[in-house]
Amino acid sequence: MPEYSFREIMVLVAAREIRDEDIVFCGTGISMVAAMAAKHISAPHSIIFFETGGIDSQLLELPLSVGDPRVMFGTSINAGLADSFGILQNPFTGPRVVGIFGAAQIDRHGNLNTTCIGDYWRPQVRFPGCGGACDAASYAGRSIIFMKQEKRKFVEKVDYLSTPGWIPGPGGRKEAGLPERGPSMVITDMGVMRFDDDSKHMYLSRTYPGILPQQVQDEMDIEIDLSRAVEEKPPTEEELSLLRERIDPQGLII
Amino acid sequence: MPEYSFREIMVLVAAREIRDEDIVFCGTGISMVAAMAAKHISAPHSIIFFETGGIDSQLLELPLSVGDPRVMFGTSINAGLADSFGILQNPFTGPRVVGIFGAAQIDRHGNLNTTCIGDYWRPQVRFPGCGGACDAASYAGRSIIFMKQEKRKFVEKVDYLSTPGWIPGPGGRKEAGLPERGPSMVITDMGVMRFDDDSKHMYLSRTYPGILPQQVQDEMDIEIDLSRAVEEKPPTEEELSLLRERIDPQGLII
Amino acid sequence: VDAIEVSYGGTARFSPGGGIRFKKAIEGGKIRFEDYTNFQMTLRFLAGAMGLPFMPIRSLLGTDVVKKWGFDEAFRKSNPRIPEKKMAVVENPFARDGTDEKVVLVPAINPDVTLIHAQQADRQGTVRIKGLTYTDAEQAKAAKYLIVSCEEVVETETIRENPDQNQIPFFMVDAIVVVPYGAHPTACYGYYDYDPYHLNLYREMAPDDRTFRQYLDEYVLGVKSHDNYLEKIGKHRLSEIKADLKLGYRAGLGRR
Amino acid sequence: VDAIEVSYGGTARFSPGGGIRFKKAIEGGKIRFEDYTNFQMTLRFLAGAMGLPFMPIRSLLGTDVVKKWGFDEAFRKSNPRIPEKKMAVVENPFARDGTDEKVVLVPAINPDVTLIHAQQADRQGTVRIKGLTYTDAEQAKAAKYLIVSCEEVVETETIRENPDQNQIPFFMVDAIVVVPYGAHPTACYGYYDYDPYHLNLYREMAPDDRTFRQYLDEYVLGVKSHDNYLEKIGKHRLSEIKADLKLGYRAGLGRR
Repeated sequence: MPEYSFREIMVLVAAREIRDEDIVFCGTGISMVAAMAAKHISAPHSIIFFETGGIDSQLLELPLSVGDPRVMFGTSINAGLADSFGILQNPFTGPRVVGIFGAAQIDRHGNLNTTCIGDYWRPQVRFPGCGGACDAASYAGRSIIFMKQEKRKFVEKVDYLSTPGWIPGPGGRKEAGLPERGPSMVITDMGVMRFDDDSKHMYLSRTYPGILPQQVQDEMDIEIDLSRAVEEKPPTEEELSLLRERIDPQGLII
Repeated sequence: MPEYSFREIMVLVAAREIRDEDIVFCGTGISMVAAMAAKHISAPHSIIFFETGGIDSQLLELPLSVGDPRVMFGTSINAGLADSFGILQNPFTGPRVVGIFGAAQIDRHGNLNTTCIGDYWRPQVRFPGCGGACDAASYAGRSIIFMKQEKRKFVEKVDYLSTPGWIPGPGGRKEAGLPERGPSMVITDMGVMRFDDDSKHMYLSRTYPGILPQQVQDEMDIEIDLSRAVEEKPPTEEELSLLRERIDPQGLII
Repeated sequence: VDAIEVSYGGTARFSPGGGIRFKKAIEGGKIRFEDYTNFQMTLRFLAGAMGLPFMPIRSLLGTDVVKKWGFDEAFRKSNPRIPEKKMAVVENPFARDGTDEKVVLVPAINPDVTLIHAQQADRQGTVRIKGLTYTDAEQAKAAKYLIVSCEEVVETETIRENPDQNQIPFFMVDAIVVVPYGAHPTACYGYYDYDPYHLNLYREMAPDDRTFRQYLDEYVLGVKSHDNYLEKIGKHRLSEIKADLKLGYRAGLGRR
Repeated sequence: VDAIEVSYGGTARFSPGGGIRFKKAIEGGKIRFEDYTNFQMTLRFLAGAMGLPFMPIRSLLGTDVVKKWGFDEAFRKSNPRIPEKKMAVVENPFARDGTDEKVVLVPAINPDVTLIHAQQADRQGTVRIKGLTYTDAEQAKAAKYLIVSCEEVVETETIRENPDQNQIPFFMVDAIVVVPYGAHPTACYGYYDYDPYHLNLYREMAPDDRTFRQYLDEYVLGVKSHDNYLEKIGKHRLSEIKADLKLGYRAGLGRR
């Protein structure tokens, strides 16, 4: 069984989730590695686009941010933010988009906090803010969320709701005025959560080899259903060499 | 005294009205000839732009419409309608714009009809419609209107108000929600009308050589003040050869 | 055609007073119509392309475009593609000192099908428009289905060398059709000028229903293919309007 | 800086967890701030550029961006540049069958001054941005005064050969400043990559006020001119990040 880091399995789990016809809205960091990996694994025809305006980038080298000139090479079009966000909200392309982003806090319904910990007006910790994730999560067909598995991150109520998940429970999004599309999975360094079709509550779907469901629950401040958890397939040799030799040879992100 | 057609003096009167710092919104037809003439007479630094997106066109040849590829040569930028109309409504560039357009009917306040004669839903005569003139007249710093001097065109009330002039009288535009900028002159084949600073009513400002004020009044269905009329300067040799040899050698428009 | 939303119906010098068949249909009560301004239609397509419900606009307050609605209530209700309201005049919620009050909202348009003609495209569907883009990109991205005819197909590698010159990503395009001289008798910047001879021919034949019918049979319904159409126009005329590369149009073209 | 309207404060890998001084100022209560999303700010500048009062947007309904306002009422009233309302949630007047109800309106922004860095400009002021335009054109056209620094001045004749590649007309530009490497330590597509060495240096010096002060004195306040700054960076580093023309960035650049 090949050795792998938790970041590597996180990336590969996300990559396997991306389908051939998906238009992938790529945030900064680990989500880029996942989108690039997907092109070589499950979704060669998937389209990677960045909120900055690079549409269907070839990504010869891993960009370090959505503004990195590496997102501009060999694209179908190089445009700007207005065009990229237009793709998200466009009634014909929006539903095909898969958003991939990370967050500092998440609640039971997949609502995210990328803004602050503590009081908004005088926070203990301030983060970059919504960026484009909020706009993407409002309109994408579905989204994939990367999180570190820590108690303080999986909370009953996020300190600031930056990015909408399922809004509290069934019909929540519709009532808020958003299309009824939301997060499909949460990938952490210990396992994978999904959202119940009816209650839209988070439940444990996968645990990585050698990790027990209860261990994941211990790293969460909220009680979730563990009954459906099965073991995730570990990374294969090819998948790992793809990440290490081709996508992120300098180990910039994973 | 050189021979000239009424179209030629109309064009030259408009050209003399354009100043060096003006941004000229050019409609189709005679207004293009006026804008091009102005560059050689009074306003070499004036900027000609078209609603289709050609900004500061060099116009080596006279275009026959705002969509003519001749508007695309040597421009500062070739963009699209959204950009051009942005220039009109932009708070910093809009006030510098001079709109030049024609119309089928005009009233005492310079409100124009370019849509229909008779009942809107079943008109005797149907014209192209607003085009971009309405948008331009709403926001330009001032506008120049070309009209044929005919009774049926100078009316108390236009059949359809396509393009806003001074809206009925003082404060009319402000009340309608438009900036207090409007038409500055009406140029016909017999003379030139302007608008009273206070009442915003049309009055006769100039008559062409050989034409009496009353003759102009006889070709109008509305009574206007003739007391301020003086004779317009006739075209000069250079002005006429500029039109005939350089701007419209094929006599396409004048 | 049963109903049109129009902001300018005309081809200037080649249809003095307005589009020949367009005037005839309206004056003859043969068609429903709704008037907007060029900027309104531009913004309506832009809203459709960006998935926004409407766009604000300030111009045309105080005009009949706001007051007189072409489509009646019943027609609006019966046709899902037509917005239930032509426009809405609202208060500007951000008006600071009470001056900047009224704003007009115009509804988005999402066409079922948009047809545009562009200079270049690659086999995958990326589209490059040269010169002015008019409102083509907005109309293209707002549509459910997009068909792009083009003068030339270029290699994907070539069109992706300068992607900042491309306007429409391939996944928004449903079909690319190679149609050289596809815009004839109108112009295509960088390829050919408009054809004054043919536009004048149309101008003469269109006003009378009988001769208009002849025109359609000769150049539209009666032609087997686009090539057949170009044969009718004739090599000589096509070369007469060929554009000078640097200018994008045919210098000195006889246009009376 | 007294107050900021922000949608993303960070430089990714070179400021993990968010912009270093940005975090410090907010966590230290040293600055007023208002949070929007990237798309909202894009649309706010687009509205400003087009002279529109606001722009509609559908995203962020149901989030704290709508509910929690950073600037208080008094501050909004006192500063004419700040809109009196952060945003307004309204009913969509064109909602057909009662589903598509709420829409958020965000107010236009017209900056007093906008500074952008572009690849090329001519002496008259026409600006050409290569690669992505981000929201530069919107921010530029929305401003009362616009200052454009550029890598190169090109002849007017050259820049006007392909005007469909220019974004900003000269009469909207108040000043052109030629500043090669003007975006350093960030990248300028087609000219040079970002400088990982310098970004890491900043990342180490910025967190502590004392070393941040040293950084400012050394590279910002203490330099006599931009050339003086480039001398400090050094020829070697500048050539290390020089972009490959075809790629627009420096292939294989060591970026750890």
